[in-house]
Amino acid sequence: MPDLFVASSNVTSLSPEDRRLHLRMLEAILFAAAAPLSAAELAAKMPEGVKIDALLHELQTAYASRGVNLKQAGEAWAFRTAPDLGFLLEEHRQEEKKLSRPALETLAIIAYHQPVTRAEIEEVRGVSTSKGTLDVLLETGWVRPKGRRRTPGRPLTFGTTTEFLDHFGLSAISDLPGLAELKAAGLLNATIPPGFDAQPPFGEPPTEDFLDEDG
Amino acid sequence: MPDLFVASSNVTSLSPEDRRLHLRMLEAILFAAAAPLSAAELAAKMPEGVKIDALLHELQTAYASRGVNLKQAGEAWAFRTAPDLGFLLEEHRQEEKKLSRPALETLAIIAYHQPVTRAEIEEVRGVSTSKGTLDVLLETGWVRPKGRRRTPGRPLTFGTTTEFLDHFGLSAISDLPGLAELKAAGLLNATIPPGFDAQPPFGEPPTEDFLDEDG
Amino acid sequence: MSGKADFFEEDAAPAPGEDEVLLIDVDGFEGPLDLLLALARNQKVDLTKISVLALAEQYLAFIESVRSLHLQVAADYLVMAAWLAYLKSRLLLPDPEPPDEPTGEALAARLAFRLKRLQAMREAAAELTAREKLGREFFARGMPEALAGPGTSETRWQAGLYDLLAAYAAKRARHFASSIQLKKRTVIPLAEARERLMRLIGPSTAWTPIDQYLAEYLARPDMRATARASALSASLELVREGEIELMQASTFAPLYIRRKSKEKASA
Repeated sequence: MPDLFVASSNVTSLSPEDRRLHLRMLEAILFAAAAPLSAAELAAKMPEGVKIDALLHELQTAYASRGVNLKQAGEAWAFRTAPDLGFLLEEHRQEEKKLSRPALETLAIIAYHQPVTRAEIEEVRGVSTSKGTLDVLLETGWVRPKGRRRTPGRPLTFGTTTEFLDHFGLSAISDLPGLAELKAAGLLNATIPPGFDAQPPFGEPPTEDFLDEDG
Repeated sequence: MPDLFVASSNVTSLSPEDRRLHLRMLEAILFAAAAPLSAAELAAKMPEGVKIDALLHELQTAYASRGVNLKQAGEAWAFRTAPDLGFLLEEHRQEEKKLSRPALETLAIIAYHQPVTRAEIEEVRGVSTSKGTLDVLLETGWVRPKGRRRTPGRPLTFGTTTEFLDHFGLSAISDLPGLAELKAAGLLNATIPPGFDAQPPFGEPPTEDFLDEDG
Repeated sequence: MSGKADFFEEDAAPAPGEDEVLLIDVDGFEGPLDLLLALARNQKVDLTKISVLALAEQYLAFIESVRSLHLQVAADYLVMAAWLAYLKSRLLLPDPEPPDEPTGEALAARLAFRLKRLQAMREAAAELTAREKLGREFFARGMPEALAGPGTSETRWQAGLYDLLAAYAAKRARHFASSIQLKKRTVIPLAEARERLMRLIGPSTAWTPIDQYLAEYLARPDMRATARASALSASLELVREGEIELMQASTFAPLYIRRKSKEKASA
């Protein structure tokens, strides 16, 4: 049976194309793997009769001086960042958190109605905004105090930052679709009462003192 | 053992060690990230003054024939497994986002005509956009607002994102299949281009008096 | 046409099968341009060689056949039909040309251009879907490692533009819903209608159109529907109780009402 011969043949007896293909295959499997894989698991994904250990060691040597190394931990193999480049990585993984619904709503209202005071946000949201929600938004770096309204109590107003535009892939705040555009895009399922502007109220002259950004 | 990474060194103003370190760093950063990173984001993580584009292209060449390739998606870059090895990775296959025919058609119009307004999309399709078309496309993250047209009403325009390019394996919008031909045929124009041959309206076979062209 | 064809109905229509398919698909078309494109493809020729005139005729015939079946045809299909009829006349009777208007040929070329453009986008969409795609044919790193960010914050916040827009839209929608001033609808309660009807009819046992008793309400558009509805419900109730009688000659004919005579009621 030919299989027996393949199994007994050593790596060098394969054509260079086959060896190259096997290396490529191994590379792709290890790259896409969600967890380190043992030699046996890898062999099961490769063509039958492949000398997995020889291939793994060849790949390990090829990557030894690169920014990414092929590491063996116990029985399992995985690509990892070279240890001397560890400074590029987070020491402890940053926690990825989804913005809560109230935070998302508040952020959207700030984006659409900026500069806007907390009382005005609450008026649109219809519920009081907890201090935590605004704190989270300030922590994201997407929202910052913009100034004080020249009304009794001189309330603080909020607006969005450049990081906000970067994160949401907008070139300007005016890229946000207006109410009529939200409706046309199928995002707003309500009749817009007459008197509500088709476009969001951008570019209104500020009637407030701006905070000193450097201060 | 053959060096699998035969990088041609065109960038020789730096010491070979520095250049090698920069390549390793770039490799490590790009390997670590799952999502494409823009050249600017990459540059921010690299030592100052590094020629990021030259390094990226060098890395791309080094990986071109490997099981893992460095792919460009607009401004952004990411390592992706070679498409011909997809058969090995079926276990990782994600459920495809099934788009309706109108949504797909709208996506194609946005991709080929961008930046394009909703009214222009409707003009091409000959129907008004129904719910579940633009909103669904925005939800996929493949489409985003791209600024406002400087025409009356300042309508919002739409365009495609880095995720779109990444998903469809396009290095740039100019890579869209048939884009150049469609452009040359005037089929991406909003209006009928001059010289677009009037169709024989009476159902005659097209007149073939090519001789006239020289006259 | 040969005389023989007149005797055989199945020969009269050249391709009945195709028409049937189109009829069944009428709901499947996405607007008049889509229908035109389908008809153009049925010409079984390259789109560059379509005859706009033939196409216009096919479209008009198709819409006519759909209408003859008393099927609802959406307005934009009819608008296109009207435009194509106009185009047809412009193509067949090129003189005299109305000044300041594009020629029939130019209009036809414009239509052909739009069809070609739509077809090109259909093909582009198909080519896009046929591509090798992320997560299908090629893949990202399975074990990404977290990169050191510029900040030192513990959390990386996740939010997409779609979520942001959807949140805002939902909030505004609820706001609109709560701020809508519902016009107070005047509704005549059944009890009131009944009492009123009995009072108006009085002792009269003569057949009288019910509308006559409602004249006061029928003059007011906002009251018309509720007055009729309440009066009808009340009258049905009164009939059941043997107080009154109703008569209608035919569907939609005036409804006549009278008090049931006491002798009959007691009989």
